[in-house]
Amino acid sequence: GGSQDSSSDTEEEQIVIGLSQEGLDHPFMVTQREQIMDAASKYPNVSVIATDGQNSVVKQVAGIEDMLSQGIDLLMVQASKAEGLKQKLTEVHEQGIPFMFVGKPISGTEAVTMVSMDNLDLGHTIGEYIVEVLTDRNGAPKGNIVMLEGIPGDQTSEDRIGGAKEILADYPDIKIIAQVAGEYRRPEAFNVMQDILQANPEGTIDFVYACNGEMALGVIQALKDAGRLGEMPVVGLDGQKEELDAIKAGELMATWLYKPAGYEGFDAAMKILNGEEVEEFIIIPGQRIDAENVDVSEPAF
Amino acid sequence: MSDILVMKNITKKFPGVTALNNVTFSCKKGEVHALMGENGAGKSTLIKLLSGASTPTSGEIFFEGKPLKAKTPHDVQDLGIAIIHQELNLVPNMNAVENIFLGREIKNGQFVNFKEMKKRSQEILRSLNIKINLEVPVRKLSVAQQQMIEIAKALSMDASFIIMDEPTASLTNNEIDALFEIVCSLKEKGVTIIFISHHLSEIFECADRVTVLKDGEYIGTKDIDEIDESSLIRMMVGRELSEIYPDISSVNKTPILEVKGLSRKGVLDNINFTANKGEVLGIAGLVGSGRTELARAIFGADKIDSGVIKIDGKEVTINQSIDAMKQGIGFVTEDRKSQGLILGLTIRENICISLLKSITNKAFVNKYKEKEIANRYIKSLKIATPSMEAKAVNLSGGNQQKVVLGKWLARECRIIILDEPTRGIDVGAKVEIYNLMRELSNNGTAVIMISSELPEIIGMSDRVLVMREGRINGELTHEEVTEEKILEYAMGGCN
Amino acid sequence: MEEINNKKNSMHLGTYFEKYGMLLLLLVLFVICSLITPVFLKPGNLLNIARQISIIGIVSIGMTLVILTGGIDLSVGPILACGALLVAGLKEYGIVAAFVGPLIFGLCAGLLNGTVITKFKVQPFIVTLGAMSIYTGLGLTYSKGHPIIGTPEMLRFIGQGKVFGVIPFQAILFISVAIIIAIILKYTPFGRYTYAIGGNPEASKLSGINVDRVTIYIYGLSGLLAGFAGIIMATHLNVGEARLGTGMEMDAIAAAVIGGTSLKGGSGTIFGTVIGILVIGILSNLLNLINVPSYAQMIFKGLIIVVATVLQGLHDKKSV
Amino acid sequence: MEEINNKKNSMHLGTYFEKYGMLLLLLVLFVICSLITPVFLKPGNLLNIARQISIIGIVSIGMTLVILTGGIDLSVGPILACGALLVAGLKEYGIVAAFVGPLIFGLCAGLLNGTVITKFKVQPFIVTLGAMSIYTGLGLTYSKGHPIIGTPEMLRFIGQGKVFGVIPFQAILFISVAIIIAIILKYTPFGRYTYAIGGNPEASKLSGINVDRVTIYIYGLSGLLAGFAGIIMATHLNVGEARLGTGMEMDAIAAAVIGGTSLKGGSGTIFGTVIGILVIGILSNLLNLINVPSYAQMIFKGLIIVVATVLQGLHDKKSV
Ligand SMILES: Nc1ncnc2c1ncn2[C@@H]1O[C@H](COP(=O)(O)OP(=O)(O)OP(=O)(O)O)[C@@H](O)[C@H]1O
Ligand SMILES: Nc1ncnc2c1ncn2[C@@H]1O[C@H](COP(=O)(O)OP(=O)(O)OP(=O)(O)O)[C@@H](O)[C@H]1O
Ligand SMILES: [Mg+2]
Ligand SMILES: [Mg+2]
Repeated sequence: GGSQDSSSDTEEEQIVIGLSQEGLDHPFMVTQREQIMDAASKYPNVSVIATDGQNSVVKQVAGIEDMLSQGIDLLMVQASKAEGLKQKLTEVHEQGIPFMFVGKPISGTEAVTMVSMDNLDLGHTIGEYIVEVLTDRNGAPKGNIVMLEGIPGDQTSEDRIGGAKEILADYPDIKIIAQVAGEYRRPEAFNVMQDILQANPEGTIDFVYACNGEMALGVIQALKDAGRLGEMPVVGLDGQKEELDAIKAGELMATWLYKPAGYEGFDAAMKILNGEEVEEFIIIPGQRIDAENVDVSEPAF
Repeated sequence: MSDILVMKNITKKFPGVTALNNVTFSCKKGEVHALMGENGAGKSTLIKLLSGASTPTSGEIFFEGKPLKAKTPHDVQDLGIAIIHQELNLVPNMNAVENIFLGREIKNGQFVNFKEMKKRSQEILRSLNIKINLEVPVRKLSVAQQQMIEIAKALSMDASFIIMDEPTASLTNNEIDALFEIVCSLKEKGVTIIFISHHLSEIFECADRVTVLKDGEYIGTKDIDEIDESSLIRMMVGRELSEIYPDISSVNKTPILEVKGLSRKGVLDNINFTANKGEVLGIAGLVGSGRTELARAIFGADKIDSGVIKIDGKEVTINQSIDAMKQGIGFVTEDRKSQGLILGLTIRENICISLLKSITNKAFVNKYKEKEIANRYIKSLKIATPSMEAKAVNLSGGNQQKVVLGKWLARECRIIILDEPTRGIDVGAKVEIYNLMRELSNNGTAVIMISSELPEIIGMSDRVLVMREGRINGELTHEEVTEEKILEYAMGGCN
Repeated sequence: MEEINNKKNSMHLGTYFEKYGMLLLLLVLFVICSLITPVFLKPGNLLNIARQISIIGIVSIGMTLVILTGGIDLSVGPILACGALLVAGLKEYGIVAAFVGPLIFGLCAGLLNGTVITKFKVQPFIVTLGAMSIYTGLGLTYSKGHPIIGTPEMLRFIGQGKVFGVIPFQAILFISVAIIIAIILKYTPFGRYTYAIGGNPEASKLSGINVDRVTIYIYGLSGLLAGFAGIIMATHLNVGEARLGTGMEMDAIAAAVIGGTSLKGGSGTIFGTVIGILVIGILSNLLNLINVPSYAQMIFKGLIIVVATVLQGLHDKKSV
Repeated sequence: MEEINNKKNSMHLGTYFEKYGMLLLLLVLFVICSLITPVFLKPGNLLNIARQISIIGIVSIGMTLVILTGGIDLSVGPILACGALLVAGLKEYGIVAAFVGPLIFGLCAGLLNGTVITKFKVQPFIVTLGAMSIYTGLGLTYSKGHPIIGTPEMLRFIGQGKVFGVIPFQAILFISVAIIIAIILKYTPFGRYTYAIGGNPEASKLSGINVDRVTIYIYGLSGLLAGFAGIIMATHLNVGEARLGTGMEMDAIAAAVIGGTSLKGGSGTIFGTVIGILVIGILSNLLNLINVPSYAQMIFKGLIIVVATVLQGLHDKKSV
């Protein structure tokens, strides 16, 4: 390793890791960054420089370029606009700088590894869960479900929703009666859910799937507000602290931990820098949290 | 001579107003035709119908024997018609040259030929006998200079038909004379000219015929030889006007405003004068002599570099207009559109805007008082409007000017500075305004009147200050003052 | 003389349209919506809409004031978010702090905007764009990027309360704010100055209006209202978060403009803005009720915003 | 006469500042940056900056034109994104389609914006806000929310090529566009009309300028440039995506305003906008280079945007 212009006469070689995240305005990304910083602080010869793309692929690319200017030995990337970065990452690779993904997987690049959970896979899992719950509830895999997507067009949202829909496609009696955008945000989810509740009177909704935790919390609040809490199961995805509280209170049926991959990612990064072999995709297993295990579970963030 | 323009049975209605009612008007080729009438008579409305920007509610227009089909100002230009509108229509950030040739740039291939345009502009401006800095944006020029640019713009079109809506309202004799020379030479070249003005003398100087409108109705057309001033006034106003200027009757001569050593770099140079209670102090000078700048400096609209302003013998600090107003100073600005009015507000709101605080009742504006005040000035100034709730933007030029006057009269100032107060105001209403000014001064107000109309200065002022290049170049009492003396001080001589 | 009478009538009709044209638009929208889906007219749904528009409605009213002066305030979203964060963040200092803190923050942030705009003569767009970035950064720093959970119990009625068990208290707050500001605009000198400044700042200054001061107050008021909206938002969701106001500035501007406020300043009404916000709110509600897919929603919303503005402007254009 | 001479001198100084004040600001920024970190002046870094600002730079130039007419174009981001999608989506129809398609789309989208604005007399803000929503929805529908991967091999030089092996071709495109538009603005009647319309639309109309037509063309040009920027973006990233342009409109407006363009229309230059975009680009680069945490970056950026605008406006205010 060794950045292009670092002096080599220090005792231990200084190692610089670049961290490029899509944004820093969501607890997931914040926590992941904190984890990486925390892990790095245990190595006196490792420093991490970080940029965030402020939710714009253009800015993220610029951030990566700026880090390259400073000289880095390895690049850790977390992106939602996966495809947009590919070109730049190829360049990084060509410059002989290894890069890896943390937090969100992106296939088809020269990444040394990906350390993350798998949104599409989680989507599948949730699809199966929905089938299971509806079968329990209605005696057969049938029923009306509501899905709240994040920002339309966002990869995470497409995968989380799309994965579930792939599974549900095999069950013609399961109808998606509403699929709307909650922008990943609580107030939007609240409003949208309020409208859906108006359009669908009591007894006509069998399941609500919100593809992130904030939206699940918004949905629950809308249900409370309408006095229809408990009428239908609600699940979220993220496993943020408040979701766990909601599960304890019996308001949320389940959620899946989508853990920041900071520590795991940093370990992999150190391995790469030390020349060790790492797997192509280090999948952090998803974990369902429901009433049974909520008391023994830690929130994702 | 054949009729080049015929407007037949023209009616133009606006919401709440019939601006023109069945007016028929025609114009012969090669004549100078004056269009006269009181404020709000419909003159500008008639002109706008020719500009392509507005269409009559009913009636027909023929130009050179064919129905006028021009839909846009561009089509109108193509017909060889040039129009100088009553309100300034310049692009503030562009310089004089660009404004003069706007829309008709001289091109060199695909590109604008600035050099040629500048040369042509200089020629035209020289013929108008005016010096204008061609490099600065026109917003930095005085109103009069901007007016001259409008004229130059019309002349640059080499039009066969030129319409001028009050081109002289803000000009001094110098420029007016130059303009008339040009008008005469254009006439010789066969150019037809429609000329709108409230200055009767101008009409008799250059017009061949005159048409009078009143309240949107056609009154009549006369050859200029057929009539004299008083019968023209009778046609316009419907009655005889006796004495134009009220008696000079100042008795009280205690100083109220003293200005000492006032300077502002580049525009004002060591100005000293005193204004007394109960007098009308006229300020004369050529265009660009700094009269407006002086008024603005006193009123706190511009920062001054040095100098002292005393009111009632006490030195006062005036940093902004509010300070001046607190001292009882009022200022009727010269450019009503950009500085005087808030065009989107109603007449009532405009008149009351600067005295709102004094008519509040527990934080709320007292509607009754407000309406009463608005009504009072609509009546006393004879503002022609369907209602006090009409927006200022919809008023005729002269009526807008009256609203600005009303706004300041309503404040009952101790010192009132009027910059070109009768700009665009008709003969009849002028008399009312002169009477009002005199009434103010008789009640102890110091009236400072800046004007480019020498007869007005001479007729109204107890004393006249003459400015030249940012300095006060001379002072004349009512007894001494003559046009010649003013011009002498304005153009050169020192006392 | 008949013409003059005619004219009077047509003028009355004109004014009539100007005032009621927007109401008409709203009515048409109402009828269309209830024809499309019967759910729309259910009281529960209408009350939902009332709740949904309240927060953005309050922000839009502040925005309208700013736009009337010829300015714009892009920083309302982050101010709202910071306000919400403060409600949650200050709860341990008592409910007074949690209530007054956001208001003071909003007010000061707005006054600061106004001061920079007037004293340095910078375009409002750029000052508030900068402020947007600054307050977002501050909010994120304060909360470290995490939501701050929980608001004071006693304040929660603000965001969650229902009067007579049905009417959202939020909506009552919104209507009250609208009425108060409308009265100020219409009947006080301050209100008149707001219009005057937007119509012609130069003439206003020369009429003795303290243009700078009024402008600063207006931005302060906009900030204050955004801070107040933040309190409602936080108590409604029982959480404070740095991104709560994202995108709100655009919605607020859109509401004002649909309601007939000119971005050039000097003309517009609170009444119009309320209609504007209703149009947006009803529209979103309808699209959700009839389950329009989210991509198509975007297309529809865009279209209808433009069409609504065209329609409400038509009478205006005719009279010119 | 001395005063008059004085005036002339001070005017010359004023014009001088007006022209070079912004360059000075840039120079100061340069010096500060290179003092703060030596990395800044490395040719590689400077070339990076040049690349980073090119796409947004081209969009900003279109935006400047629109702002000069007194309008605004919020739809540039989605137009760019749709353009990028088309490059990737049309590749099977050949490189001509992939190149011309986005341009035609951008042009038509812009012309449509302009037409609605002028023919229905709707405020540009609301029309382009609606358009923003519509084009985003269209882009998402077209791509079904997924990125479209891959652009024609032969077009890739546009976004990835380097002249002499080092200078990004993008930057050369940006500079060329800037020069061409600057020449058009300065030396052609069309350019003069752009300023005139923004400065005084009424006077422009009365001077025989076809205000509507020029306005429509200007929006068309803005759309065209956004579409062109989309081509660069797509070939640079080798992908098309419906959200590539998110937030771009604000950056473009900020660049224009920092560069001295007035949102009231009628004054501003392409040169200024180039400086504005450089200021923003250098600033982001610096903050990244010296590793400022991202929340603090937001605060800094907001502050510096405002400060830069204050500084570049100072001389202007003095001369008024
Ligand atoms: N756009 C408009 N809307 C409503 N009323 C209008 C409009 N334009 C003009 N008017 C009215 O039409 C009448 C005629 O106005 P016009 O401007 O033609 O008068 P004028 O003869 O030119 O007067 P002045 O000597 O004051 O310039 C006035 O009463 C004016 O208020
Ligand atoms: N804002 C400004 N910036 C630069 N120069 C100005 C500005 N305003 C006026 N001037 C110049 O100052 C000089 C004095 O103008 P001012 O308007 O005071 O003249 P005036 O005596 O009132 O004549 P007028 O009859 O034109 O009103 C003129 O040469 C004018 O061009
Ligand atoms: Mg007139
Ligand atoms: Mg003057």
